[in-house]
Amino acid sequence: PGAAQDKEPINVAALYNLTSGGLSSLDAPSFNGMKLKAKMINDAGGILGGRKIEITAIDTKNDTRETATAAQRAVAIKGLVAGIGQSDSTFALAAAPLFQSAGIPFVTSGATSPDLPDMVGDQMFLVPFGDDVQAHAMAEYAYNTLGLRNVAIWTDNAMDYTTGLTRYFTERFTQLGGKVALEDVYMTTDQDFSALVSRLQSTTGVDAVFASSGPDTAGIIVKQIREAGITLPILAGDGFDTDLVLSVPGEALAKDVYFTTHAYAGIETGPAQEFRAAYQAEYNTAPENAFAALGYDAMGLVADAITRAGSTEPAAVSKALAETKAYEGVTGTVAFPEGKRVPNKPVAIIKVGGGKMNFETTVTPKG
Amino acid sequence: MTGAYLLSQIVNGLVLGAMYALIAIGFSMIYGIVRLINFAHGDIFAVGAFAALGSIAIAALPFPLAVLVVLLAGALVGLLVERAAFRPMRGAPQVTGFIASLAVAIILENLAVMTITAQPRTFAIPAWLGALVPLGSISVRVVDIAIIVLALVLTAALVGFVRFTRTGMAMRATAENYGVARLMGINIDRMIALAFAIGSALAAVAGLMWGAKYGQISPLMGTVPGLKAFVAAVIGGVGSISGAVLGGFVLGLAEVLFVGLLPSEFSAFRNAFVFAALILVLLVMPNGLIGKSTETRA
Amino acid sequence: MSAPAAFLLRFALPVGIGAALLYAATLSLDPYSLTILQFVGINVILAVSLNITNGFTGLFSLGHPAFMTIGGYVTAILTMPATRKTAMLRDLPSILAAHEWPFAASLTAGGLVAALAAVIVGIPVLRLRGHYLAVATLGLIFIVQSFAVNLPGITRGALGLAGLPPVTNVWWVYLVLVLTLLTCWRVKHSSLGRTMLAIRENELAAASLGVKVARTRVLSFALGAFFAGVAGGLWAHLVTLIAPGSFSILLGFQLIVMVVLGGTGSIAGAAIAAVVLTLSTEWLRPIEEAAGLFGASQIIVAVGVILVLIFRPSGLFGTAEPNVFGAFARRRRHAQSTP
Amino acid sequence: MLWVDDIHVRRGGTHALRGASLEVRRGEIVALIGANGAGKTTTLATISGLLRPRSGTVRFAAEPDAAPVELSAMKAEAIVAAGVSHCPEGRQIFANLSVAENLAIGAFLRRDREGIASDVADIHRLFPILKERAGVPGDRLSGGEQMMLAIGRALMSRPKLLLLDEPSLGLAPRLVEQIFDILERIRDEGVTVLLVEQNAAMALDIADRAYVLEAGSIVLQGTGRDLAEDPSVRRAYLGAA
Amino acid sequence: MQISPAPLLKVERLAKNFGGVRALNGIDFALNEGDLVGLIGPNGSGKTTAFNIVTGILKPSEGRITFGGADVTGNAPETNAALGMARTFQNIRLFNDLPVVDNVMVGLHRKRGPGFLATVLGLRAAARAEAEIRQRAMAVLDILGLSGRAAERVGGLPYGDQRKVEFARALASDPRLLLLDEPTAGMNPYETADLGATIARLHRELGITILLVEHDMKMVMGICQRLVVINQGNMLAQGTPAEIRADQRVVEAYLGHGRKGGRQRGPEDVHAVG
Ligand SMILES: Nc1ncnc2c1ncn2[C@@H]1O[C@H](COP(=O)(O)OP(=O)(O)OP(=O)(O)O)[C@@H](O)[C@H]1O
Ligand SMILES: Nc1ncnc2c1ncn2[C@@H]1O[C@H](COP(=O)(O)OP(=O)(O)OP(=O)(O)O)[C@@H](O)[C@H]1O
Ligand SMILES: [Mg+2]
Ligand SMILES: [Mg+2]
Repeated sequence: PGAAQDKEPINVAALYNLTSGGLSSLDAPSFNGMKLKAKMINDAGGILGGRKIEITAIDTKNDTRETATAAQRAVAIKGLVAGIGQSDSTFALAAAPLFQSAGIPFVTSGATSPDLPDMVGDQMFLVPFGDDVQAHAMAEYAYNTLGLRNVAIWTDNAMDYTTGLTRYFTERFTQLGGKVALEDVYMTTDQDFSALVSRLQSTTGVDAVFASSGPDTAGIIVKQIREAGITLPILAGDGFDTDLVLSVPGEALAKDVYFTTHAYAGIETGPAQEFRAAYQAEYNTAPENAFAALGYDAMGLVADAITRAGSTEPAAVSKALAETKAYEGVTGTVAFPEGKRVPNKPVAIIKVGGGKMNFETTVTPKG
Repeated sequence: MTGAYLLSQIVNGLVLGAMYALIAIGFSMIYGIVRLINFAHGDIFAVGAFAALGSIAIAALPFPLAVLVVLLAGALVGLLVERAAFRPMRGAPQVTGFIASLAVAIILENLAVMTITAQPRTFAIPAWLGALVPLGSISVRVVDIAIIVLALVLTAALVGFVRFTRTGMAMRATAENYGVARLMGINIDRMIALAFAIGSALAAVAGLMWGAKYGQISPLMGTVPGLKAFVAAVIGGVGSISGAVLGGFVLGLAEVLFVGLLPSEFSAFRNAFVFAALILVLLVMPNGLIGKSTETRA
Repeated sequence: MSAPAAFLLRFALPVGIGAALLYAATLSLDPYSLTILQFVGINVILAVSLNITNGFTGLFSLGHPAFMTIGGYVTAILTMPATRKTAMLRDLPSILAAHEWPFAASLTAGGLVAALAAVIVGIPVLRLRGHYLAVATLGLIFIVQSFAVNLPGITRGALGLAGLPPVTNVWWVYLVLVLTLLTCWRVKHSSLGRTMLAIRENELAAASLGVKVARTRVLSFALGAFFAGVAGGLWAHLVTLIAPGSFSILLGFQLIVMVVLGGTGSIAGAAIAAVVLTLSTEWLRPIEEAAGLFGASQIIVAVGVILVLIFRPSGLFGTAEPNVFGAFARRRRHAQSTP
Repeated sequence: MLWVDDIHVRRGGTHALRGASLEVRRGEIVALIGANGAGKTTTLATISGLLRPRSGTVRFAAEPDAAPVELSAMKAEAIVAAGVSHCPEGRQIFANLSVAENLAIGAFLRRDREGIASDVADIHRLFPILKERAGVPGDRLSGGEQMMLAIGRALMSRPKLLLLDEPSLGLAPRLVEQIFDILERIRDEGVTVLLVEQNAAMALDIADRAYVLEAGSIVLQGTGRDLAEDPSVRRAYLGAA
Repeated sequence: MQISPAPLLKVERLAKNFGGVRALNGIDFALNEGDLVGLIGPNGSGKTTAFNIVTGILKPSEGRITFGGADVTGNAPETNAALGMARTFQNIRLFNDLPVVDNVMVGLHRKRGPGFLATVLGLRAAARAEAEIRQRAMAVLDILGLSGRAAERVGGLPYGDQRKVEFARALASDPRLLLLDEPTAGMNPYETADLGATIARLHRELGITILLVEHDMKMVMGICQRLVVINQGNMLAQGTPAEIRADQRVVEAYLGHGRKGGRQRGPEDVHAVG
């Protein structure tokens, strides 16, 4: 191959729900993060000797059928190296099998069901930790560090992410000897939690609330619980990693909230800070939620694998991905344990208070 | 279950119901005159919320002035939409307008997503609106009271307007038969535009109140409340303003009480229960709670 | 014309030509275009069958997605390999869990269960009229979705059933499509269809002529639901996944748009609108992707819909069928009435 | 005061009026008769602005010395304001407005409260049932009662020119007589009337002049009496053998 | 009253309240097989209401209706239609978007329409039944002189023709009892006389029992054997046309004395005008 061919772009597909409501408030930041990383790589001269990354983005419109056809279009792109996208397992499952049968790796930036690789096959990779990891981490932190014994759990039943989170949290928390005193559910589109709040208020013997929620309802939940005068600690997963948790309830009410997230929140230095600054500069807004960072890392991880593979052959890239041992991402160091394609990543625990997100501690799962 | 618990659930239901009612009044207003199920209503509601955000948070207008801006913004968008999408197909079958309103909704939503993204935003309100007012064994926020009062006052005002003023009567005549209304000397274009302006302004105010209550707004926030308002309007009896309000309260109460009074395992079935109950209501009263019997003379 | 010759001309010949075209398509199209071809077919099935309920009988039903969900889940559960069923779906009755059904039987079962649901729901609910019915059928979508979300032992909850066997192909889709069109065409151009239209136009007068209004309404609702159920099954095995949110209210709206755009009551209109809308949405994608303006394609389609309605407020064809077909039908009628 | 000149009107696929012309003079009752589908209703609807002619003109002068205005360029509501009131075919009562409101809406463009009140009282005297049923929704009235309401409503705008489309439709014989008496009275009070009637005999009897419309054009005209004696009219419209 | 052992339609003490309005206040009449009876009365006297109750569209407040010996009080309209009642409506109710002939065909579906399965499977029997229905509908349209407009959309027809289509539609269903509510409203005297003659002929030739509401006295008196007069929901009189014409109460309440000093109006005295 001549020099001209060497400069051919590297094709990566992005499959995100960008319109039609639903997950677009998660997917759009993720997509922005991904684009940002690609731009930064390209501005720095590209990879594989100056080849630029070219993203073909397809809007999957919050529709599993659109996702499936988008995947078909994506895998048909000539020279496609990998696909990136989706923040919920259901959608990842609509796309990934088509990449699997085409033999092209699919890296999900936001879907966190640890079973995904088993369900899809060897081309399926996760950038975030599995829900089991963060839910276990929170369960342990709640039981051991905070000394909580009885929790109420609120679950968004409309997403696989949140139902999974609840499952794993309950599993671990009860294993440790804790009790679930109350289980309540809602749907992503709900805005009014007054009925759940009243029930929580009238349930005795609850030490804390575990809110298994996505970013859209995170701030509202905190606001409504606190407005009712309930001071119980609120626990959550990375769905709470959004500014809304601070700004919607306001400084006075946003306190005693703990959530697990990727190891960048609350860190004011290093790649995390660099990412935040770049994001702010590019989009004129702070990263909206954790998914922005995850999209950024998904792109970075793929680029890293391509570099290590030294090739744009999907099979080689896939192999390199599987062998990732220490990719330094914004959301922590990604390492895939042998034969697993869910990364071993540290879980950060953040405490909200005083109008800020305060980094508490990091838990690294035993992989 | 304590009395306070039941009372607080009822208050919750009333406040939620008042929100639905606020949205549903405008919906019913437009339906009543134009026989149009305006699915873009929920999006105008969102427009109102963002107009409020702009005028309170960005332009730092005092609250009453912000309300005025929101009213105007809503009316303006309503007029624009009426002019562009509905007036050209006047006289077409009802369902045509319904489809057009869906198209308008899609346009507004996608424009919003393209320009300001689908991200939820924080909606901060003046502190006095968030203050607590004790009410027997429980306490309620000023904003909640404001919402209920606003819903009731607006209903009374609108019902009075439609029922007792000359313009209101002309609007009702227009609703029935454009041709004959014109034969009475009524400028039906003006009546329809007026209905859109009022209905949309009300939706916009509802958006403001929604933001004030929940503290968070997003361009797509109107979809579900819009749908619920449609349901509320129908439960009450389509086209009836007081029916819309009643329907809103019934819907809000039903929703909260279902979740609140049944064991929590059932709260996942919230929407299913609410809809099943509403279907039951409709089966008993096929024309809604205040709906006129459609038994026509043969 | 002799009977076999007439049959050849009316039925066998077009089907033969269609089959040949499809065969050519399977050979020449890439997988993506083939999939789109199938979704076009499924949307035509949906729009045309919704047209029975909404177009012929004038029932304002938004419930198609509910019946698709029912049909889709039933079909998916039946076709799943028995081993996966027992492992994944704990609450499934053992008779269902033990067997793996052939696709055709599963599709039919899906359709029948959907139709049965329509009958059960329809008998009380179809007493409602107009928007009241719209709300009730809207509620049906929520209710069915609630069950899909909250019966994880049968449906696997929000995650849905993934990894279904990819058995749907062009042949299945277009076989069902032909059956749907044939049924709708026959119904419309029959006494039954005429009573449906009569109910739509003036219920009281129809009742006074002895038309069994309630029964005919339920029948048309169930007929529409049957095809919706079958289409749901085809859909699920094309995407190889079905989740509670797969068939949303939005889809219900899109289908109504197709029916209205085609002309309420016009079979060909609904079919053409379904084809055009599905394809135009797909064709506009590259434009928005190139521009990075996601949502632009939907805006363009929506503006197009408004423009069509401004210039043709009763849809493309009204209740009538376009001329090619119309002339055809008239000729037949003539042939029959002048023996 | 009204000049309809060579108008062509299409309705749906039908060429309903093909060059119809007629004239109404101040203070007259003019009858327009014709078979089903001849275009009588179409003629009235074109005058009142509900339909637009393809070609031809409709001119109207409210006052004797005023310059005629071109009605076919005006909106229906402006035509009412100019003094033309149209009582449409098939009654067309506002079903959800009460009987009283149906009357009130007829006076929509008027502002003189007392005048309106006294006109309502007059109409109640003409049709007492409308007073009895004042609060009832319009569609609850019987067919004949609705006709009375429609006529009353048309009168409420105090028109200079009243267009009536089959006012005797569905009325009991006694009431038909009453309606025709009322028409004469209205005329004597200075309202000009253009009357479309199937009851040709009575129409021709009270009409000062009359036109016969056939297939969209005027085929005969003359005084009411002349036409009533015309053999072809008698055969076709009066049911005489 | 002529009492035969079993009248086809018998209405006893029929009453109806609409909220505060008592539209019918206990009326009684009966029709024998083969009768042609006129039901007349001032506007608002309750004629249409009586029709609506007999056919099942409204439920009576009081009273009893028997049809063919069976009690049909409160039946649904489709049940009564199946028993052989057919009607026309005072405010025309046609299937506006359908062609004229299809309007008439709907009336034939109940008796002759093929079943659902036969239709969907495209059985030959279904096609035959369709053709037969169409032929019959055309035949009925022919009687009323409408076969030329059979393919037109009925909503675009002039008022008078729409009335005829309604009549044809009711007639096509082979009714035992035909209830006509002002079938000639909107027709000119010539057309009215024509339709009257048609009704009389159909009655004579087919022996259909007919109950006719009509304000055109010339026609009613000309073709009816017997008249029932109601006034403000009450029975006023019953009898032959001659008896009714002579009944002073009927003249007072309904017929009137003629305009301008008793000059009788109507087609027959056009001469007098000249
Ligand atoms: N809405 C319509 N659509 C299509 N054609 C129409 C429509 N209304 C009327 N026509 C046609 O226009 C022609 C004139 O109708 P018009 O109603 O003016 O007649 P008319 O003289 O008033 O008859 P009638 O005595 O029955 O009221 C008729 O041929 C009729 O079929
Ligand atoms: N649904 C209803 N609600 C209230 N009042 C009604 C209703 N239907 C009829 N009425 C009243 O009942 C009385 C009888 O009405 P009906 O229509 O039977 O009269 P009719 O004899 O047919 O008169 P017409 O000859 O004018 O058609 C009228 O006074 C009418 O106002
Ligand atoms: Mg006419
Ligand atoms: Mg009547």
